[in-house]
Amino acid sequence: MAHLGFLLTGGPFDSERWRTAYELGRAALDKGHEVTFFHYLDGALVPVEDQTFPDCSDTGLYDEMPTEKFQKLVAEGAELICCGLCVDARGIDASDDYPEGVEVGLLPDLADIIGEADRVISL
Amino acid sequence: MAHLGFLLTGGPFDSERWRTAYELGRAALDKGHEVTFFHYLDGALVPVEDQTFPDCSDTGLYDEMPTEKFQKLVAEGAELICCGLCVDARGIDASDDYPEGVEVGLLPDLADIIGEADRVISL
Amino acid sequence: MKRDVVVLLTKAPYGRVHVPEGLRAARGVAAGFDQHDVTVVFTGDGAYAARASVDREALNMPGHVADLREQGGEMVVDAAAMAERDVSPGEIADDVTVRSGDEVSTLVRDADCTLDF
Amino acid sequence: MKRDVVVLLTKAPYGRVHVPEGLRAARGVAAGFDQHDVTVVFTGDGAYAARASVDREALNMPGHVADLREQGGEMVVDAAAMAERDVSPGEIADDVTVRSGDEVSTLVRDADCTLDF
Amino acid sequence: MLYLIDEPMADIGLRTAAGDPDARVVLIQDGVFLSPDLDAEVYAVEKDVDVRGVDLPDEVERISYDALVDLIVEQEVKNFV
Amino acid sequence: MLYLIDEPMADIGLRTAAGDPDARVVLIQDGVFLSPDLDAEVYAVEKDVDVRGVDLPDEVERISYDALVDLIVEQEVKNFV
Repeated sequence: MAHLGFLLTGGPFDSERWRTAYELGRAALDKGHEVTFFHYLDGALVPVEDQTFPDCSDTGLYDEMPTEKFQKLVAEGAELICCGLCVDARGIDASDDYPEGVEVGLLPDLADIIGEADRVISL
Repeated sequence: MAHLGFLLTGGPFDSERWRTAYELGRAALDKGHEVTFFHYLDGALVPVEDQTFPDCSDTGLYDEMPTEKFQKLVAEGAELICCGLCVDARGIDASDDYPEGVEVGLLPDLADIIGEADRVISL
Repeated sequence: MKRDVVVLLTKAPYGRVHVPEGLRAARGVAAGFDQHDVTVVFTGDGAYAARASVDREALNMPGHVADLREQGGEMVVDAAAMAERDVSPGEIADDVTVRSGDEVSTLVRDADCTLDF
Repeated sequence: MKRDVVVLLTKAPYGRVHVPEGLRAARGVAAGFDQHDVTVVFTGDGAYAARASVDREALNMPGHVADLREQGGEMVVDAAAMAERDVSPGEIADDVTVRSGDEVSTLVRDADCTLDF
Repeated sequence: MLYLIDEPMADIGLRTAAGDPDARVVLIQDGVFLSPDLDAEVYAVEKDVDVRGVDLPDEVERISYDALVDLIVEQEVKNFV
Repeated sequence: MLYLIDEPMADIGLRTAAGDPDARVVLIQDGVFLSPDLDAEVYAVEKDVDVRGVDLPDEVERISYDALVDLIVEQEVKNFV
C-alpha cells in the first residue's frame, strides 16, 4: 500500500484539476492506497456544500458536483484538509459550508503530507 | 451622463479583472455616469461577504477585499446583479452571503444592460 | 435598443465552464426583451470547441446551441485561430461557419458590443 | 522524512494570488516539522516576478521571501523562460539566481517532489 | 474606436485593431507587457504598468482610470480582457 | 520517472522529460492536444482524449486513471499540471 498526497489549487469551475484529483484519488482508494488531499487557493471552494448546476450531462464534468464526489472519497477514508487562510480569504464559514469530514488545516499539514506520502501530485 | 455596463466573469483570486471593473466603475461614478455590473461565472464570488486576507499590502491588489470595494460602489449608486444560476452553482446563499444591495438576477438582466447601456465592458 | 452582439468563446472547451456558459449567455442575450442579434465566435483555444468530434453532450452544449439557433443566432469559427492550432476546416461541425481571420476582425469591429468568455 | 522540494511559480505575478501564495506555501513547507529543503523556481510567466522592478510590496512578497530565506530556502529563475519573454539577466532581483533551462530541468528531475502555483 | 487589450486575448485584439485606421489601443493588466506594432495611438494603464515595473516605449502613453473612462465615453469600445 | 503534463506547463514539463532517458510521459487534461517529439513512452489519459475528440498518433498509448495510479505507485512522479 502506498500513500498518495494531492495538492489541489484549482476551483470547481476554472479547470478540471479537481476532477483529475478526484479520479486519481478514487482509483487509488479502490486499490487500497492511502489518500490525502490538501486544498489550497481556490481548491478551498471545491468542497463547499449545496452547489447545484441543473441539467448537466450525465457524461460531463458536472454529472455530480465536485463537493459530492469528494464527500464520497472522504466517506471511504480519504483525508481532505483545506488551508484555513484560503478558507477565510474566500469568506467560507467552514462549520456551515463544509460537509462532515472536511478538515481545516494550515501549511504545516502540507509539509507533513510531503514528508509522509510516497508520492505527491500537484494539480 | 453615460451609462456604463460591466460584465465580470473573473473571481476574486484568479485575475485582476474585478479590480479593473472596480476602478473603472469608481472613476465613472465620480464623473456622474450610471454604472451597472453583471457578475457571471466566478464573478459571483466577488461580492461574498466576510472575506479576509490578513497582512496585505496597502498598495496591493487586496488593500481591501473585492467585496468591500464593490459595496462602496453600490452604496454610491452602482447597480450590482449576480447571475442566479452562477450563485446556485457555487453554493452561495445569497440572502446570507451577499451584503445589502447586491441583487440576484438572470440573463435577461444582462440582455437589458446590453440594450440600455451606452458602453458595455466585458472583463 | 436592439444591438449586434458578438460573443467570443476563447478558452479550451473541456475542464472549465466557459464554452457552455458562454453559449448560455449568448442565447440568453438573444432571447431577451430587445432580441439582440447574436453571433458566437469560436476563437483562440475556443476553436477546439467548434470541432465536430468534441463531445457536445459532455459539454452541455446541445440545449444552448438549439436555443441560440431558434433565436436566429449564428456560430462561426476563426480560421486564424484554427490555423495556429492545426485544426482544419474539415474538422469543423456542420452548424459552425468557418470565417477568415479578417472576416472575424471585421465582424467584431462592426458589432455594437462584444462579450467574451 | 526530509525531502528536496521544488516550488514552481509559473504565472504572471500581478492580478492573481499565485506568486505570493506560492511563496507562502514554499516557506510553510520549509518551516514544517521535517524542515524540507525548498527551492523556489520562477518559470513561465512567473519569470516576470523575478525582476527587480516588480513592486514586491504590492505583491505581498517581502514577508514570505524573508521567512523562506531564514529557513534556508533558495530562489532561482529559469533562463529559458526569461529568454522567451525578453527578460535579461540584468533585470533580475539580487536575491534570485539565474539558472539555465537545463539546470532548472535537472533541479526539477532531482527533486523528491514538485509543487506548482 | 477604442480597444482594451490584455495578454490572453492579444492575438485577436491586435488583429482587430490593426484593421481600424482610427484605432486607439489601451493595454491593460498583463497587456502592458505587450509591444504592439500598430499604426495607432497606444496607451497603457498606469497602475498596471507601475506594479509590474514595466519600462514603456516612448510611443506608449500612460493613462489613468479616470482618463480611460473619458475615452470610453467618447467612443465605442471593444474589449479583449 | 513519470511526468504528468498539461498544456499550460508543457514547455518546462517536456524540457525536463527530454533530459531523462527513462522518462514516461502522461499527457493529461488539455495536454492531450500536444504532440511531443520525445524519445520516451508517451501515454494520454483516455477520458481526456475522448471528450475532446482527439485522434492520437499511433505512438501515444491511451491510459485509464486506474492504470495511471499503478504507474504513479511504481515510480517517482513529477507534475506539470
